[in-house]
Amino acid sequence: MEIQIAHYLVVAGILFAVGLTGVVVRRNAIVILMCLELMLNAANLALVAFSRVHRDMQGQVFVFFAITVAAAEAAVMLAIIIAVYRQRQTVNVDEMDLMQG
Amino acid sequence: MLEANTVATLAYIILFAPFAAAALITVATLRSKALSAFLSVGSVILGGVLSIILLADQISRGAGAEPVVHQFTWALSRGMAFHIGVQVDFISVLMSTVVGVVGSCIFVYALGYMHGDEGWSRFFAKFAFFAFSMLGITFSTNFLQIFIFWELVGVSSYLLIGYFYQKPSAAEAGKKAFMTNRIGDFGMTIGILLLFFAVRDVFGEIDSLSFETLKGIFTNDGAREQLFAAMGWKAALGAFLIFVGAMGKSAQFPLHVWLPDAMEGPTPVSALMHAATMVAAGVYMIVRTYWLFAWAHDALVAVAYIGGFTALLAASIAIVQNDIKKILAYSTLSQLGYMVMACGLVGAGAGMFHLATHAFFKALLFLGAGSVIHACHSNDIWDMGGLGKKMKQTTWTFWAGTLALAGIFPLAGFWSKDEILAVSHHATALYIVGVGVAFMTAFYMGRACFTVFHGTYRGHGHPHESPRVMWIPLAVLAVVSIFGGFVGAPSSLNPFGEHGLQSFLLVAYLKDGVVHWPVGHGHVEAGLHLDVATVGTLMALGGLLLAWLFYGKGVLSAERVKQRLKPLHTLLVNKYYIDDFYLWLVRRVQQGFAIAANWLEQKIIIGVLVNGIAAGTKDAAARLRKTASGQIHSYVTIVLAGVTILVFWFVIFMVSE
Amino acid sequence: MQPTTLIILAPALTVLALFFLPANRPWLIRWFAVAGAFATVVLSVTMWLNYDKAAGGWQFAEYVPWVEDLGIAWNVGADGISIAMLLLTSFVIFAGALVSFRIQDRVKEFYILLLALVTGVFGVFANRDIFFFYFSYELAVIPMYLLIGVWGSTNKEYATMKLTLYLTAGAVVALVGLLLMYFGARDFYLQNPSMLAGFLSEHPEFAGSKAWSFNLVQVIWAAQHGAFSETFQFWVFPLILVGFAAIAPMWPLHTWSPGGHAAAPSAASMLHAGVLMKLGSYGIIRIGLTCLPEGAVQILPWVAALSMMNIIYGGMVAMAQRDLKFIIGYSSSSHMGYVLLGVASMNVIGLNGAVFLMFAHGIMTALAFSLIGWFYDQTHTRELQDLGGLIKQIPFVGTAFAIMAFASAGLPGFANFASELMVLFGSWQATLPVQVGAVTIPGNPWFYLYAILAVWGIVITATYLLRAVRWAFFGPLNPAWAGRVKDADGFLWKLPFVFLIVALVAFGCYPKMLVDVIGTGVEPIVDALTKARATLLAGR
Amino acid sequence: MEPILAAAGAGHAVAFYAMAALAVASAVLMMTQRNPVACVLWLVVCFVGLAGLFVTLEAYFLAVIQVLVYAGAIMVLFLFVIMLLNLRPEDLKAVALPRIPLVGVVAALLLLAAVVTVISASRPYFGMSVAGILAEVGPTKDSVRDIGLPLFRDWLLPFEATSILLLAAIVGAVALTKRKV
Repeated sequence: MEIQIAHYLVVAGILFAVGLTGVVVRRNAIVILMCLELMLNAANLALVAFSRVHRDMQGQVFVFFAITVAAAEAAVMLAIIIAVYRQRQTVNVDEMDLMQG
Repeated sequence: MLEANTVATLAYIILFAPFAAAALITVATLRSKALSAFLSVGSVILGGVLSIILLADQISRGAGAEPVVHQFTWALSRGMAFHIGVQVDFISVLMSTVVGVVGSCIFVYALGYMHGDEGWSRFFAKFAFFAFSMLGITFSTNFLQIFIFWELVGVSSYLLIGYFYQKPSAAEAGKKAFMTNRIGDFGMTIGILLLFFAVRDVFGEIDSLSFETLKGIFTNDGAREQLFAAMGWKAALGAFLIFVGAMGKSAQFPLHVWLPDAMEGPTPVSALMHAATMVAAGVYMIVRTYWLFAWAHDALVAVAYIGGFTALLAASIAIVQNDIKKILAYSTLSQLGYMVMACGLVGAGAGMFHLATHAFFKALLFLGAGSVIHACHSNDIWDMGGLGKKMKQTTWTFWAGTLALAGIFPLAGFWSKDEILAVSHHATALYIVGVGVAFMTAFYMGRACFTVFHGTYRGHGHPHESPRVMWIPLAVLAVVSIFGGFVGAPSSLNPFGEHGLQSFLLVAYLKDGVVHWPVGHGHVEAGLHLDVATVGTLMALGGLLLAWLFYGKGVLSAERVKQRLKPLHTLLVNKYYIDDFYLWLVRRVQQGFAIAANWLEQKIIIGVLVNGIAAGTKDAAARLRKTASGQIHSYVTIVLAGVTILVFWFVIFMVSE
Repeated sequence: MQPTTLIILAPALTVLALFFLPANRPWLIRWFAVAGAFATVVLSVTMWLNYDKAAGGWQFAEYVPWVEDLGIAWNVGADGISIAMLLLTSFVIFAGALVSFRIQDRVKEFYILLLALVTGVFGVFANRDIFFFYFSYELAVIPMYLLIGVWGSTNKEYATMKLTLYLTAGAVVALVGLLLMYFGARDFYLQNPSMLAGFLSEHPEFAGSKAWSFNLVQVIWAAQHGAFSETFQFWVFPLILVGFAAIAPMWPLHTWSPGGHAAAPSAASMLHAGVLMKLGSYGIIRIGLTCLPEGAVQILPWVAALSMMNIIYGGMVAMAQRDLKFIIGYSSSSHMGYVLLGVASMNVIGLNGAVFLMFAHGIMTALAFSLIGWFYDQTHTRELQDLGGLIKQIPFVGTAFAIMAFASAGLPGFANFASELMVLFGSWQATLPVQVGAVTIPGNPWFYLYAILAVWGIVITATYLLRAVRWAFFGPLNPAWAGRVKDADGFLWKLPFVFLIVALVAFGCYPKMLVDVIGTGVEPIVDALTKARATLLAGR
Repeated sequence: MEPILAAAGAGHAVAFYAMAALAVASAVLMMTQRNPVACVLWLVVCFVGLAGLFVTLEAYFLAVIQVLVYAGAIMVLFLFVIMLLNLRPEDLKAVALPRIPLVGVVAALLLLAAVVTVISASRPYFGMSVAGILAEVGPTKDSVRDIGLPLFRDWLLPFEATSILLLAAIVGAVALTKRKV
């Protein structure tokens, strides 16, 4: 059976959904962050697949940028988590409700 | 004969002299009592003198002379102009003479009566203002003007009744008078609107408020038929509504309740306004606009019966009153009912005649009562008695007034009452009412006189005759009351010609003096009607005799009659419970509506709607606030749900493409 | 420079000057403010006397383009209706400035706000530019918020919030309508260049004007030449109506007004009830009736029905009040019902009466609030049962109050009587058919009912006003006030009251001198309405 | 360089399924693990699987980057942070689902369904054989050059901007974690 672009996209979709579910379900801020990373990567996979469809490298360049941004984002996010942890002694997002209206 | 311009100028002077006096007193001379009194009294005496000159001029012009009309535009809208001015003809001059002469007497009397009152200047300013308003009605050229001064009379009445403003009963009485008049004016306004636009609808943009214009239409058979065909039943309604205004001012049932209460004002006020002039305004207006009533038959019938009913009602209440001013007040009501009844029976001339004579002797009676009250410091006739010896001038003048009112030959009341009974002769029911009222009038007046002036003094202190400034006006009025009626006598000596005053009055309101009425033909010869006169005089004498038997000689006991007719007595003392009914209407029904409206406003409109919207916004905000839990999960989930919906919308859109 | 510009500038410049006056010299500030107010009286009286009644239309006009890309200009002028309103405003502010001499707290700020408010009001009444019209309207609302919020009493926070919310919400609704008209007119001129040329040839004073313009004259011209379809008008007129009716105030949008009156300091109450409320009815007449006649004639019969709620219901509610300011407040809402009825009658006399009543009621109610303020400042109560017999203690104020009550109750001799009478005549005339060419517009029989109810409303008014006079001023003097309440003594204190009474009486005794001027402004509007009715009728 | 899989035919399919299964399975495990350290490790496995998928698309450079940067660097950072925080056992127990998880899960599944629908609706477009495309493109000679040329020619400015972004991130991270400023 021949593998189609669609297969890759479905896999990307599944990974994205899994990451999303994790973001919604998990309470540990670090794990949520990891799930976010997974979602980003799912998008990356789709981008690479599209780049193949278009026979163009631009998609891959974009993935490159995405990875860079993800790295920066992870660093900042982790720093925030550390700062929050210092304040509240927890990484449980349920207890981070300072923004409550 | 005077020039038309001179006549108009004189009328303006008569009209505005009291106004100028009132304004001057208010603005400048409040502090100077003498000056205030001089201005006020002088302006009215001037009016009286000029009125007599105008009256002489009218006589020289002869019956049926064209009126002198002068007016200027008061307000102007496209296609509609409102005018104000003076209309001088026999009726208006007669009325202004009555106002001027009676007014002069009363103003002079007030100089004595109000002596030492702290509000002296204020009183004379208001008094002069009243004279102005009344004269404004008198000289009105159109419905709008008469309505304007109509209202002004209402105000001055309010101010003067409530003169002793610190007395709650006086303040209430003023309010009551004003409001009752307002209800009458409510009808009058609608009547004027109805008539004004109905005439315009048929005849286009003419000045259809003007009396002369309307008179021209109503006395022209073709035009009138055309108008009535267009108006249908509204013609009678319009006339009746205008009459409702007269009901307010002339205190006809059911709007009569204010007049007895109006006695709260100082006695000169009662004499001038609530006996002689203001209450006559309603009758005057009916006469003034008689071309309308004469042809609106259904309205005329209502006028006649309302007048007759009021006469009977008031006379019966007067019998049981103990307050001397209240007796006279109910007597006034009753006499007004007479006049209105006469107008309703196509006897506008008779009504007007009675108005004039009644003004004199009723003013006389009130001033006499004032003199008595001044002496005894009480209003109750049972606190008086035997005053005949102590107050000679007051007594003989009061008796003159009483006999005139009772209609004893040859006093003034006899002549005018005779006219009224003559016109009612062909309407049997009302004729009986008229005769009965004549009897009752004589009886209650006799009762008052015998109780007050004869027997022994039952009050406190030592009553003595009033000062000259008070009794001289009484004497003047008494003389007019005794001899004034001869203007109605058919005699070649009469200044009004062989047929007396009536010949002037009849042609003044109708071209040929003949109108047709469903109950009978309304053409009444001016002069003396022997059959009616005999019956009327006998009734009056009978009434006086009965009063003498009860209260003079004392052979009959009023107490026993009272005991025997207990329920009737209670009913009369309580004035048929009409006042109580109105009180209930105002306190419970009207206030109930007001409270209901306020409840609706405060609880529903403001409470539910306005504050509800505000509270709803706040509540929604409070709820929405909770969704901002500060938790990442909820935010993510909401975003996710939104994205999902968008994606689905997109998918469905795409697939359907 | 034309007096229209000057009358807007006068209070504005006074505000500017007041900024630089030292705050610790209250008398200097007071006299300066009064001088500014008096200047407006002089200007408005000048305009009224010099208005050419034969020519009619816009006079004292001035046109200076400002933002040409949007079509905004300094475009002022006055027609008969404006003249009456300018006269009213200047009278009220003059009296208001005098009455406010009693204010002791933050005198400078008070007068600055007061005159800023009036600048806005003059800006509305004298403007022909929709942009500045709206701008001025908002300018008038904001100072009122502060005046009540800072110097007010009796639940002032609630009252001032409610007032401001109502007025701004109304203004926003009206703004939508105004913008729709602006764009509608723009499209009309863009699509028909010949029309623009036609307009400019008829009105050479607007040379250089483009298709898009906030010029009211240009918008009206477009409206007269069919720029707005019947459907457009039918939907836009309610926006204008509701937007301005909120300030008029039409039932059931009236509830801000009595509370606002009660909370405001005297001068603010005077301006609020006397002038601010007139902005609403003025807006309805000036914008709604003139630009959207075909919409107006369809909606106005309903306005007449609502006006009955104002008159009867407002009067009934007033009857149940115990607080004098609330009585006058609800009576204002009742009187404005007559204005709406006059407008809805769609004939010359009705509209003349409505505009004249706006004038008369403005002065009367200003008088009322200034008088109530006079003794409220001393007794700190307005409850009827706490007063009583006051006329003995303060004869001048008491007499003036009684005169005010008579005026309000529609007694002859006061402008209120003449105007209410004209409204009644107008209302009754609305029941008659109107012949326009071959078309006969049938009369509206509902107006019989409205007229009768309106007459009854006068009876109701008299009832509660006389009761107020009776309980507050007549009867035995409440010993609590004996010797403790001061009367208005001296020329300075009496002046504002006398001034307003004289105005009421002068125009009441001889209404022709103002009605003639008003008529020149009203007649074209009525003609447009009549034409619209005929068009709609012929179209069906 | 010989195409590794293009000619492999069935081999390509096997590689795809293997890598996809690895990625999805480890992702699910990552999501469900209680201990964050285990999560990190499973995520590393997932990234390796993704790198494998990149390889099957002949995006070799990205595959390498994926392993080096992601699996290597970023995940190590995660591990460090976890160690640094020194979480107590009770912190790790808090796995009870939050209040509105079902909505989220359902939404995620619906989203997936939508994605799949879109993909299947675009079958002519996405149904292209990967092998066919790769064959058409021809053998990849120099993957780094392929990506480097557009990167430094067309996207030079954004590329340089990322350096500033990274710098900002570093500064930010340091500033955030500093105890006292």
